[in-house]
Amino acid sequence: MTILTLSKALNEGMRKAMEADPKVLIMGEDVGKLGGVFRVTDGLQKDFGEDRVIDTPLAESGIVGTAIGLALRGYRPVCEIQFDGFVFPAADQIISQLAKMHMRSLGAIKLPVVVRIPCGGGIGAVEHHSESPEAYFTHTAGLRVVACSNPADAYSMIQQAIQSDDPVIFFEPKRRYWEKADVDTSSTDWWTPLHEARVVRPGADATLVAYGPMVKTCLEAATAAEEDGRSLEVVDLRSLNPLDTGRLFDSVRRTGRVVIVHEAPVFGGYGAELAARITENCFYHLESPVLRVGGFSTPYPPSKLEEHYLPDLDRILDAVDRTFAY
Amino acid sequence: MTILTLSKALNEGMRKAMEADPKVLIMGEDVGKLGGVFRVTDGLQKDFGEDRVIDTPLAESGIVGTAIGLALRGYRPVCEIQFDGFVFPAADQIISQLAKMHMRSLGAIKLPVVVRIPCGGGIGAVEHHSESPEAYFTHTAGLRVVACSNPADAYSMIQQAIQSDDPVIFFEPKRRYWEKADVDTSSTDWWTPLHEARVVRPGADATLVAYGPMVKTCLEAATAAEEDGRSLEVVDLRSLNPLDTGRLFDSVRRTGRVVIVHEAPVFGGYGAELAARITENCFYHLESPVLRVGGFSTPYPPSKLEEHYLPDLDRILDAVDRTFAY
Amino acid sequence: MTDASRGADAPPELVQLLTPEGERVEHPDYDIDLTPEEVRSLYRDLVLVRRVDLEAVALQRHGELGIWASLLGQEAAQIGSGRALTDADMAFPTYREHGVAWCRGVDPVKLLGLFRGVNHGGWDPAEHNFHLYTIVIGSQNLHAVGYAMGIQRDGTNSAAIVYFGDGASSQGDVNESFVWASVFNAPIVFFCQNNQWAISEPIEKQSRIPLYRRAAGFGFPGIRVDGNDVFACLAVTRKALEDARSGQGPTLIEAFTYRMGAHTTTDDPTRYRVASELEAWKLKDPIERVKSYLFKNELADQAFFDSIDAEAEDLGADLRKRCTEMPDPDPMEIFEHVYALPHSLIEEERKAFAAYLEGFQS
Amino acid sequence: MTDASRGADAPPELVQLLTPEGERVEHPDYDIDLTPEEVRSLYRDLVLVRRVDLEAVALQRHGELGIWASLLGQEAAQIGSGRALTDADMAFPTYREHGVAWCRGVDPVKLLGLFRGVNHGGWDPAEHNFHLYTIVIGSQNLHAVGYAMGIQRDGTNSAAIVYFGDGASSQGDVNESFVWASVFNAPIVFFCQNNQWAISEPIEKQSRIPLYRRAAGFGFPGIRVDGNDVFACLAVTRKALEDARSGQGPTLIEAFTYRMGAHTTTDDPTRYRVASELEAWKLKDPIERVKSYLFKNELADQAFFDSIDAEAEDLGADLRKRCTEMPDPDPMEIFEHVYALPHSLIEEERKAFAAYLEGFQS
Ligand SMILES: Cc1ncc(C[n+]2csc(CCOP(=O)(O)OP(=O)(O)O)c2C)c(N)n1
Ligand SMILES: Cc1ncc(C[n+]2csc(CCOP(=O)(O)OP(=O)(O)O)c2C)c(N)n1
Ligand SMILES: [Mg+2]
Ligand SMILES: [Mg+2]
Repeated sequence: MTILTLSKALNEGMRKAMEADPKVLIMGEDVGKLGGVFRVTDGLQKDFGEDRVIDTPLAESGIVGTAIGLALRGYRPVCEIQFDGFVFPAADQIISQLAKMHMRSLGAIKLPVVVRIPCGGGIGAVEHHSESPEAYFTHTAGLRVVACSNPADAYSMIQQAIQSDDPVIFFEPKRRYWEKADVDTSSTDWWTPLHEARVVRPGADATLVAYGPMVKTCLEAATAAEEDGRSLEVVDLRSLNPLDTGRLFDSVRRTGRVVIVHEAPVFGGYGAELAARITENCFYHLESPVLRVGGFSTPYPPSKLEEHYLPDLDRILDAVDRTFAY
Repeated sequence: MTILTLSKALNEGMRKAMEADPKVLIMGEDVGKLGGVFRVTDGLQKDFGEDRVIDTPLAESGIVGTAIGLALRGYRPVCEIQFDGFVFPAADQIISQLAKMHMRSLGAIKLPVVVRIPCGGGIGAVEHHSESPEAYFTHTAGLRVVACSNPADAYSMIQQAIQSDDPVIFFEPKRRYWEKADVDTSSTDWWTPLHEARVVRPGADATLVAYGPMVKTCLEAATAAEEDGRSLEVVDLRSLNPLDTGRLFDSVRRTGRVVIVHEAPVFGGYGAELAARITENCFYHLESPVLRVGGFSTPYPPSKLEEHYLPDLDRILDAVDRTFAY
Repeated sequence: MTDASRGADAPPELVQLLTPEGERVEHPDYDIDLTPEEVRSLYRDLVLVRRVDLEAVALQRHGELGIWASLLGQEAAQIGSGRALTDADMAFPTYREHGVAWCRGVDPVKLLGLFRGVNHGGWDPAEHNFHLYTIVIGSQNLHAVGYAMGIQRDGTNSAAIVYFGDGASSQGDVNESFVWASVFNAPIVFFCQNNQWAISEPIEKQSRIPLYRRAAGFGFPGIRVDGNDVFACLAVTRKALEDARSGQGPTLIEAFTYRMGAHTTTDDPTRYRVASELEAWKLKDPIERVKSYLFKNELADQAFFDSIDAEAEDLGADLRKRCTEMPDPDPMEIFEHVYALPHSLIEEERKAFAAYLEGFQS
Repeated sequence: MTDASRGADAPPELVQLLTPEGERVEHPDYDIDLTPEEVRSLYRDLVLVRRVDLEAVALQRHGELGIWASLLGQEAAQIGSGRALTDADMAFPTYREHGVAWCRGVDPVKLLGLFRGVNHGGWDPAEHNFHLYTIVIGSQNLHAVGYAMGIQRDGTNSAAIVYFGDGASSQGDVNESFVWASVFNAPIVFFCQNNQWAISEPIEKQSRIPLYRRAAGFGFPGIRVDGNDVFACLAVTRKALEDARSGQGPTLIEAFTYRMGAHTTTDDPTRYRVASELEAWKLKDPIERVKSYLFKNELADQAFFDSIDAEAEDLGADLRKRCTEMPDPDPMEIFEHVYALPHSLIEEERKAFAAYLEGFQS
């Protein structure tokens, strides 16, 4: 057991992947000498060289587009998008190429490309540095989309993502980069399959559904609710596409009440799919409509306002209260 | 009254807008001499000149980005994206610039830019020519998103979109371009406000919700259902963001059963937001969960398969049946 | 390793080795030594791919294809460059590179699948070192450069070539591909077929100077070649590929040619260009000049030309037959190859749709 | 109207009019005639913007700003180019153009709002003809070219200038902006501050040849100027703007300069660059050389320099005070200015949130 920050856990995970397979490459802006603006790739260029840890020119379409080319040649590139808000110049390469080439080739081409995206707010940053763009990718058939919420998952999930023969959009909760936890780097026995959800706190009265940065917030909300005598279950989805409906619906059927929490704007967000799918599949088990707590339908505000914009304990518990009012 | 195809109605609408306001410009690939690959801008360059109907270089980011600049200078550009699948190179300019500049400037900047996107399948085209990318934009705060379904709306809505001081993503159902209807071009009295939904067929037993190309399909389904003794109401949303929840919920509360229909993949599609929002607001009126009929969670298939991929009368009525089975 | 100054030379003239009249001309930097057999073989390729193309246009007219993008007029650019490739080189086409596909050994009937709508790409790129057709303009340029970076890492003696059009030169992706190729000195040849038109837009809407000069601005050489001269296209591409393979980095080749047909079968060029333009270019036909050359130099007789024509006839007939016999895909194929690994949502939808379809049978 | 050959000339040397030692030198194509008053005024601007910048860095250290992007070392590039603009010209900055903002009359405290997190941009671009700071690298280039096309349509005698970095030169948008500007012959000046670094990446990761040469590949002139020489930056930008206004089309100016500080206050350049590099550039300091020039030529005395320093001191103090006094925005401002016109969803969320907040008060 080693105590690792989430950021360091990712770093260790990538290191393991690079040691295991010489075809694994890291590429992106400032990932080399600097080790990335969040130091997630710290030290990797020193140890694996400039041919495997590539400081690229400043252009996201170029990063993903050339990663596709490298994958066509048998490599397994892991791209870093420096911040969530800078993924959009790469939208075409991700949506029209990365996601669709396997089908286009009737299965002949595999594209094991990972696109790492530090995501979400809460770090007091300027515009474009606090976005939660997951819904753009979960709606894109051909991509797998996952989000880690804690160091152990970060460590195991990044390795599984790199091993995946399908492209994976990998969301990292940037405001949790510095959270620490024990990670067992000596064995893989404890790894949860990449696309499984996990009940991170069992409860009986209602289910909180979250992923990435909001898992911790939900756990805090559940702790607070306990004091009020309410037992909340927290489900960490981990995988957004595919969605582990089995574990999710199981929780919902037990509690009958659901609050979905994410940072992205509620309108058209990933929570909409969750709410729609849960309702369709658990209709007779629901005591109240599935409620969603998320960002408002506005651009991400300046940082002095972000605490009001982001779902917090109070807004989550307010929604829980409302599910009991039905 | 004049009989116009949907394509010609758009053309007439743009012509009216250009006559009324010298600041209105048309720009895009092949919009000039050719009049666009669908002839929607046919004849406009001839009548308004190359300075107002601009054949641009072949780059969508450039089209939207320079349109923003022209809007900053006081112009009202109407951009054509040649096909739905080619909007992604412009994603960054649309999502990070067009949508957010008004807020960034604390309201000082207005960007009256219209981005026209011929959308959807059913015309036997090759890859990237049959996409339904609306969910990427409805989730983007700062944009208005509308979809026309018939010539009269096409004619009035394009003019209202051009008059809007906010950016508008304007979806045109390409397989309906050749549908004809009477359009009164002599008065504006009959115009429905841009962001209002419309009940296009009243019914009592269930509500079909659609927009753009699927409105006609839903109307056909409602006609077929009538023979089976089922009275289906059809709501044409017209505006996706903002959503006219008043008219939508009103219909749902009357019928108690809802089937949402769109061409885009169901997973994470715009229908998810509709289902979630309807359920939250009409919970006690729903006799069954809101069901969705749409594309599968796969890339749009080759054209020989599109009739199976696209929602049709049978799949819609199958879903209606299922809402009655609850 | 990087010789940045290579791109900065004064603009060379258009490279031509065979005039429209079929005269061999010399060029100080490029020459080519072809046996009569090789010239006949080039001629054969030119004729056969034109035939494939004509057949496809006809098939579209008869409703057998949804659409077709004709290469008419661009045969020399495609056969010349395609024949310059070794087996180990990798080619990245647009949607119009039927001639290159031919050189790579792709069965022409496979090209038809995409245009008929039975698939989005029917061949295995690795089998022929010929990537799938790419429709989103310019996006393949980045794939090609990435692939070339892979070649570099593998340390092998091969190169990548990427095809794109004059219109594509405006796309961000294409220019980013120039940046990457230059910075990493990637073993790649950028082969731009300037056919003067991007659908209805003339080249002036994309650039006010010759396109080959774009390369110098990124620090690598650009060269303009007579795209209707198969000898010159072969020679210039061969040289650029050798440079790439030997660590000299990228070259941009602008093949100056002409799209003699419509953009695709759904296009109507009479709306935007004058007939006289086509007439002028007909005099520069890429096939006629090789025929003249063979004739004049008595390298082929009428029997040879007749036999090629007969072969083309057979090829066309065979293609027609196999196209119309192409079976429609099964509806359940919608769910195939979305992912390489199992995916629960796809499985769920597959099952539901199968059950739904079965409902009709009962 | 379009003179495409303008860009093709042999590469000129770096334009310098004032050496690091403060000697005036001549340049065959560029010269400038400045009154002593003008030189003193340039000096004043250089000193004051450096002071604004230092103050902002200090404010960040004290937790008053979330982050700051320092212009240290780039004062001459920004003041020189900024002072070349007329009121009617329009400037499009990145996030580092505090010196240009100063020239445009934007109150420096307004720049701080964005970095403090009270807004995303606190001034009205039309009031100062100075657009908002743009963070997505390169995207402003297209806005600037579009704006310039608007100027063209209005038939007025003004131009647009757009600022971007060496790193930005790799972005698709920047290269598309070159295509557009060239094809439409737009009245625009591309002002690239090559400060040698894009965060941790040296210029070699973006280009293997000098950046100014990119322009020729697109058909318009590029020129490299000593970015630490305010005279040269002023002269070269003035000429380029005049060309633009008089229908000569775009120019790319590469201001060869150096980012003396960290990329932003959160960056640690010791991780990726050696100290000696900074030392070498300190000898080329943009302010020192003007000071030497004024001294040597007896155009200013110590009293003058003292008075400027005192003014800088006051400016700093005032800025510090007004920054810390900047009020936090009201939570309900989240819902302001999302749309220009009423929007039902925003209204709904606004009401719900207001009610929610009220719940806490009761
Ligand atoms: C990103 C994108 N935008 C638009 C289109 C539609 N389109 C298809 S071909 C074409 C013109 C391409 O011109 P060029 O690059 O010169 O190639 P050519 O067709 O002449 O071979 C356009 C605009 C597309 N396929 N992709
Ligand atoms: C599209 C995009 N990608 C990445 C970033 C993150 N980023 C901010 S500044 C910067 C480097 C910019 O370098 P350069 O263009 O040289 O400008 P400089 O900061 O040196 O002034 C990067 C990568 C961004 N802001 N936008
Ligand atoms: Mg072309
Ligand atoms: Mg820089």
